[in-house]
Amino acid sequence: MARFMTLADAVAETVRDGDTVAMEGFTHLIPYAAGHEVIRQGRRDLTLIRMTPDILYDQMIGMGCAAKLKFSWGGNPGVGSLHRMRDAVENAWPRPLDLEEHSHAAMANAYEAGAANLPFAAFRGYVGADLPKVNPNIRSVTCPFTGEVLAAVPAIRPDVAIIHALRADREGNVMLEGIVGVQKEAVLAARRSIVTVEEIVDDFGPRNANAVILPSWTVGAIVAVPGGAFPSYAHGYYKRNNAFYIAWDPIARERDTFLAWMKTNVLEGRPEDFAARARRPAAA
Amino acid sequence: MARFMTLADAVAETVRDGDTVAMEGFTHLIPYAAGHEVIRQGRRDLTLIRMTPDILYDQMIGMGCAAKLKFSWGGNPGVGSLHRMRDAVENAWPRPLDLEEHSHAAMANAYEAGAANLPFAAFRGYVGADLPKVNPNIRSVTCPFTGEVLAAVPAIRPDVAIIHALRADREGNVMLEGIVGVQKEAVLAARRSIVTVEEIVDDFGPRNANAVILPSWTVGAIVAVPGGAFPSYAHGYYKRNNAFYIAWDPIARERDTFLAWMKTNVLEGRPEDFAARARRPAAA
Amino acid sequence: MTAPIRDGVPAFTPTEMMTVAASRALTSRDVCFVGIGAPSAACNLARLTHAPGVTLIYESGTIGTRPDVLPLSIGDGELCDTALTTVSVPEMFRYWLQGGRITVGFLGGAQIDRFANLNTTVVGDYAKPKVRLPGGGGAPEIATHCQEVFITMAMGARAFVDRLPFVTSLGHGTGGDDRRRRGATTKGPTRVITDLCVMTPDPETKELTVASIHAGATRDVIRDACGWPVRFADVVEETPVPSAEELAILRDLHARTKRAHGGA
Amino acid sequence: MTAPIRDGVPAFTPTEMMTVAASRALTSRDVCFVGIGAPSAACNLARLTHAPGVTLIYESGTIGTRPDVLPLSIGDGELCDTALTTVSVPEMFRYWLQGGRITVGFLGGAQIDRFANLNTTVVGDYAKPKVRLPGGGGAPEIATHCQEVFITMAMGARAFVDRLPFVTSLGHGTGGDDRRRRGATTKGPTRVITDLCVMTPDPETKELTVASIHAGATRDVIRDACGWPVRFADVVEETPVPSAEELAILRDLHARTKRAHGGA
Repeated sequence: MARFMTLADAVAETVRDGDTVAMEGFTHLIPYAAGHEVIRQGRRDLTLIRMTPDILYDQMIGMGCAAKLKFSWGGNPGVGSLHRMRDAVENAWPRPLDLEEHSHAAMANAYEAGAANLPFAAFRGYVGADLPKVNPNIRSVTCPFTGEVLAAVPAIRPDVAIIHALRADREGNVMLEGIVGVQKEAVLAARRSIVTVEEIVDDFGPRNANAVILPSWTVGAIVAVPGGAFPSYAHGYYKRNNAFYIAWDPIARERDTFLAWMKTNVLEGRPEDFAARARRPAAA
Repeated sequence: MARFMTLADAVAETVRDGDTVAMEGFTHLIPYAAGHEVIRQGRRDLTLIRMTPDILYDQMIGMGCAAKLKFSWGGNPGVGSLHRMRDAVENAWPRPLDLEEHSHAAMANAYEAGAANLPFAAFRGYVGADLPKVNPNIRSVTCPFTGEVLAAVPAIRPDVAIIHALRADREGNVMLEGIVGVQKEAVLAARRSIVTVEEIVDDFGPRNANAVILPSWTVGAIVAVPGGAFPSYAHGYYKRNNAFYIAWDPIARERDTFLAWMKTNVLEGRPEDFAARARRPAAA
Repeated sequence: MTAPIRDGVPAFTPTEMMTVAASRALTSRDVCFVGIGAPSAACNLARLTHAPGVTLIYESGTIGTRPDVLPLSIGDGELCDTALTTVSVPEMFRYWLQGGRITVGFLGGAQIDRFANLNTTVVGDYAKPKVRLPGGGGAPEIATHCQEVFITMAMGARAFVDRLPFVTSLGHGTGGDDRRRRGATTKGPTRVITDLCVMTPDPETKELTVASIHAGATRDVIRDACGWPVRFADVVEETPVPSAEELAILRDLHARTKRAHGGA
Repeated sequence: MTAPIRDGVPAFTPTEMMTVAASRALTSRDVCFVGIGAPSAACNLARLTHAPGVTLIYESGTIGTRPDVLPLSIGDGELCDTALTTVSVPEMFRYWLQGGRITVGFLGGAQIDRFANLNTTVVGDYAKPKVRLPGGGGAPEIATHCQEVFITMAMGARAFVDRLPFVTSLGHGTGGDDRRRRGATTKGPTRVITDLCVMTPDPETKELTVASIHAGATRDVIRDACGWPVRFADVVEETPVPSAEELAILRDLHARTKRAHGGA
């Protein structure tokens, strides 16, 4: 059941050391503010799950929050590598990082299965690919009608899902729109959840009959964090700051520039800082 | 690829004797006008698929179009039995009717699997129920990770899907809204399709980013039939005519009253009649 | 509040008593999957009286719906127009029902046995039925995925039967721990609300047992309306009669509904 | 229309030639699943020139998108704002990609072998990689579900390799009918468009063979940029140079994109 909280309280109550945590967002609505709070609170040994780990997970991995990453594409989209993720995988810095690697199709199906309370997802996948050779969590099932053999992966059922949405109403119902990714599935599949939103409104008002809404009884903590998806974006609120994604590459390339940036912008930062960041023009 | 046609041409080109035909609509947007055209054209030996066969399928069964029915709930909602369906099952009139019976969960999952090009759907279902004893198309699969045994049903891949939607644009894209049921899945799962719509518009105009839309390259024939869902309803156009559903019960109870009604209202009717029917107040 | 009395007889019908008793089983915290017919009236009465926060879900995909009139079917436009949101039917059965998010499934049925198994499929042999009923619809999975199940149906010896010809949806199976042995992890039917009484399963045997009797009904009337030798709890309560407010709201609801459906 | 000539040299870069050649592979009838980077520029150039009816789909869920500027990622808001509709990512991979509705998958990659298998996962050993690449993302299933696959990437001996350390997505496997024997029912890669030439698989062996050479490139330059002893078709064409219109539209697109992204 939804409760309105501060971000600090929500993370303190919801995320524990060693948890499996899915912070989703497919380019759109990435929960940066919430992720920074997890970093500030010093969580350790997390298993991070995300289809497209990008800068936020680069930051969390570089700060030593994660013991394992379950993912399907880990890069800075359109820019290049995640240098902190690479440093962890290639050099075990600041600590070793186990990988459980899938394809997007597998991860999307696994979230869907988690939301549907199924133990596994069956799909047509991985034909001729090498990932099944290195990932024991890719198996197969046989169709009991046709005899066809399909790929199978375990359902994703995280301890915690964290997402950023557009709006919540006073009852704690949450609305998403635009590129909705797997966020609804992540929340429905998780035991606990935190949803940050751009704003809390009295009423959603007139809307499409089939709007993507998570009812209040399906979410945990709700926190209003305007701009909380920066440098990602929020449909109808602010655009993706592509310049930041490009600027991240040199920052993350070296350990010392990374740590200095994190100290100033995250460790000494506050959720309230995000509103101003998101308001800046994309080129700033 | 969508083509704009007359209803007579669309049915003549798309529906063949012996086809497996899914005419979907979960109370909302039931394709009555198209179904009546199938009756007028005298199609035979059809395997009809539908989660909730209601009056339309009662009419098709009573007119002898169907050899088999695959379904999960066959009644006149809130009113009672489908007398023509019962007469076919209990007395083989006007011809015997084979049944393949499932639960809603099984049918919904089977459509979803069909749209996803999977051979079967796995779900948690039929626990302690007798249907698996009488339906050999209910089998099981074992989770390759947990060993749990789940129910399995074959995917639904009809020869033809027929639905009624709200609007099409000039490019042949189709929009639905409200209770969308399994219509999108039915069209995506089918080899061929007919979509009747309330109106054809120049442009959908501003809309929810996640509106339920079938792109033109996923549909077959498109036919404008205003009122084509009567006595079912079209969200934003006209309401369900509950009085008609209640009135159907005595019409369908006896073979002669049924046949007389069908002669006047269907065999001698035209798609153009639906607009006036839907405009009548619900109590008329 | 007590019920209005007319000539010494409570001024309500057995069906009204059944609907009110069923509505009282719900709370504002419940997320309820609503079957059509008697369950729908009871669930909406609860929402309009003591349980304004109850979340009503219909299998057509409507979530958090607040209809002003009762739907004739589970997919009337009224349900969608007043819902928080409406999802596709596959999503409804996958994420919401199978997802384990529903606290109460509210079912009716054509026939029930002493272990609250339900039949809505056939009377007679499945292949050669005497009466072909509509079938299970959502019931087989509602019966096993919801945290608990309430059943409401009018009593009668053809409905409350010694042996079901067909088990459409699982109640307590053959009793005892049979339900769990078959793989169901939820509670199953926890009460059966009829027009004569309320029954609850015996904690051990799971056989339905009369827990309270409605005003105007008697043990003999209940025995005659039941196809098996019905048991009564050690202490049988009298069902609290409908309040004037409950009756007024229920009657308003039915009157609005009748006007809206324009028939019957 | 011919290309602008400056000092006797065609006034376009090899990357522009690659993008234009790739764009020409698409038609207005195609439904194209667009990978990010080089494929995205080529697909949008096609849409803005000879294939206005092409349907572009990005794995973020955007269907029929018509971006005015190129996205930096596969989920930029521009893609959603200009799309016919946007679906969830599970639906994208289930109904649309696995559903078999895509005619062309347009991929790039870090490494490719002579049978058009792609690697975007690791250089070196998987457990102890020399270089950890981003991974497969949508590619493993794009490679097998789309009716055919176009690949576009710049040539170089570290990219066009004799042996892949890791097969992220299947091309023609070990050649011949290996792809079909592994269970893929679609055509797989039917052309590879580079900055020097266009390669197509040999009908029998499925080994990539140079079919046309871009203006300014030579057989020797191509040999030096390829990690295997590259074969040339019996008749090798000269790739038609970009038209002035194609170049103008492509450069406008890149200029708009650069302004919009506000950096680099």
